[in-house]
Amino acid sequence: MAELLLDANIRGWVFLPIVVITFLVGVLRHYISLLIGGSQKKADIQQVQDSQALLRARLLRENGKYLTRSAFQMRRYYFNDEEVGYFLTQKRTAPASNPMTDPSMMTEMLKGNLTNVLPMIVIGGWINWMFSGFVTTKVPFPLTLRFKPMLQRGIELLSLDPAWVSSASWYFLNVFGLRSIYALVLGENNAADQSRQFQDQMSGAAVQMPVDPKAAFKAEWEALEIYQHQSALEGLAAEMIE
Amino acid sequence: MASTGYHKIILTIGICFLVHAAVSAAQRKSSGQDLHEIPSLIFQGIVSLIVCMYAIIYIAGDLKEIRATEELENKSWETLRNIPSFYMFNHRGRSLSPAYDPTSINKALNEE
Amino acid sequence: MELTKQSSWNKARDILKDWRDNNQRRSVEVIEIWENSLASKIHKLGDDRFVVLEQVSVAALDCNRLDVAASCIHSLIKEFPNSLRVRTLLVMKLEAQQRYEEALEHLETIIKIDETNTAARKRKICILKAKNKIPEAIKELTEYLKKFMTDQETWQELCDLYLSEGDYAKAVFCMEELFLHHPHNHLLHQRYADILYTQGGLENIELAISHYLMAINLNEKNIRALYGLALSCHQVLTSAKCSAAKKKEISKQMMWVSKHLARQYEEQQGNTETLTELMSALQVS
Amino acid sequence: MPKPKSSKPGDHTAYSELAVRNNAAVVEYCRTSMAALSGCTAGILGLTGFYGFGFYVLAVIGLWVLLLMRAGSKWNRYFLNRKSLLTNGFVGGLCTYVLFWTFFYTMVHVY
Repeated sequence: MAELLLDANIRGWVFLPIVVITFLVGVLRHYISLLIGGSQKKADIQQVQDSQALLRARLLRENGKYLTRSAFQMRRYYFNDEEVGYFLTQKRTAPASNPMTDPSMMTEMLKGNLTNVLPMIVIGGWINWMFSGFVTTKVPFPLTLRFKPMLQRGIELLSLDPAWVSSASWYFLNVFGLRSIYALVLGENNAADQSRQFQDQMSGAAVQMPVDPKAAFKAEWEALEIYQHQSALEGLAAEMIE
Repeated sequence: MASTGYHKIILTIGICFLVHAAVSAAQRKSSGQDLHEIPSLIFQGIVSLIVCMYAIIYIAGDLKEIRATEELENKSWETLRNIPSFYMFNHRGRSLSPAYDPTSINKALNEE
Repeated sequence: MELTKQSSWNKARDILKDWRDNNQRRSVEVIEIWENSLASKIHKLGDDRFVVLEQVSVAALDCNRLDVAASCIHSLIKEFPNSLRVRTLLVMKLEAQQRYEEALEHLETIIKIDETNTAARKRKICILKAKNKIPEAIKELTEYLKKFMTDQETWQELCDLYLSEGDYAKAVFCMEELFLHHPHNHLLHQRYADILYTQGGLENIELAISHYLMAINLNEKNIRALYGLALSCHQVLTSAKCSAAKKKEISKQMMWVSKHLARQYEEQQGNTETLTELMSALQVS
Repeated sequence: MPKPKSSKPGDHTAYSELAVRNNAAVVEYCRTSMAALSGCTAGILGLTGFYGFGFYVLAVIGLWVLLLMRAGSKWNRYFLNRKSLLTNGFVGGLCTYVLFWTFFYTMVHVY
């Protein structure tokens, strides 16, 4: 294998700048997404109520074994009774899930694109244009020929060992490898969270909304119907005293 | 656990060691030596890695007890029943405050 | 000198954080710490400072130190002029000044802006409570719980209010709701059993026994649960309606719990004299 | 589907979700740092090919040992599972490792 000798200027003007640019863009993107992602969607009170009802029914199934039989039946009656049960009397329509008709959803999507996909394409394109055609580095392990198009984007040299990396591919390596480093440097964005909480208070009630309450109600109703209540406290005395 | 300041110093030392190893490796490389025959460099690299990892493990933060009952063992009902969202401020402890004005309560009563 | 100063505000911050996380009231101490070490260093706290300011203002209102509260709330308003959370703090100040009508007006506007704002709804209930309109407060609470039925704080509050009204059966329901959420909290089981025991009746006391056992199972240092178990066993044994087989079983439990109590006392104090006194008092009652 | 409640009444171990998440975050922090630092070291030492990957495996095991040492004999008070502590995030860390390895290898040995 012929050893390639790279000019030290490539290191100073291509190799290092790509690393620095990728890193700084990542940090910048983080702060921009904090800035424009500020306004959270206000939850509808009906949605909150539904999600809390579903949660309560789930807890009833999980921890109902600590209740007495009558207490359990009382709660199941509240949810599942044919005449007054919550899951049967509350009629919900499936929400319009078409994002095009819901303007708030559109802006959400736009914001997501703006902060995630767009910078990657723009910076990637810019780097490709700015630093095109350089062989920047060599990965320290041998690779098969199949990796050639992946690692040598922008260089069409058939005889070059696939371990050599072009500038564009070095950028993509950086994008993927630095991802976990951001979490380390930016501290899992908990520092900036607190001031945002003050800015517009989330009620804490708006957990994830069920997409379709009707279907979720049906599923929960079924699960509660077939649940067999069995007290967890019955054998306890005997077991503890033994 | 031990103070993090102490471990931060250790981490700094470890990273300095690592950087020193990098610089000296680059120098020797440019002067044409074969790196694989310098045990002191390999030794320095590995030792500084171990030192850094030791420090990082302490800097990362304390591990918390994951068993829920353990955490509750030292709690009393007094702290559990205390609910900040439902604080009431017209309790009798108010009269102990230096700023307490006993006439205010009469005013409030008269208004009703 | 500089170093000790620094460590003192560090320590103050940690103490306040601990109290915040563990839900301790300690309002007087919070104000003391604030005035002695933190008030002048608030800018050093970084993003923590907003939470600390909120904590201090609530504590100040609790101690009727309106001057401290006003300054804290003022600096929060400067940071977040539109925040509903800060507005809720303002409402709390009005409450502390007993200007309930104004407070209610503010709360109505907050709820109009954000329908799901639970804090404002809770403050409304608090105003009813402060005016000593407990039945109305209970009604409001039940309305609230129809909407936010997994809000544990509120279930707990409702339970307390029912207890203050002497409505034990409904308080029991609230407690059940609480330990559906945290079935592994020994305090909740113990409390539940306490209420059942207070309610009386053989069936309730038997249920209380099983929940006391659960509480002890979760934390064997819960002396209150141990005593509760002893008391309930005693009740069942003296009851006329109980069958002989049941009595035998219960007396076994009685033996077991006295042994456990004795061991706990020995571990804590090294002697069991006080315990024997207490137990004999229990037998007499 | 409600699962059959097979747990016996005396078995009431619950885990505090908050603490579990906190510990996972701590371990994740260590793992990322370890991947980056060991990548640096491998690059400086000029490891190539299988030696480099072997070094990564060694570093992962070393981190595991260090974590267990810090947790002490009561490791099950902090971690649910010892094995998953070793294997979780292996591939994600490898990505960071390869980047740092390549970076330092290039800086020291290629140019």
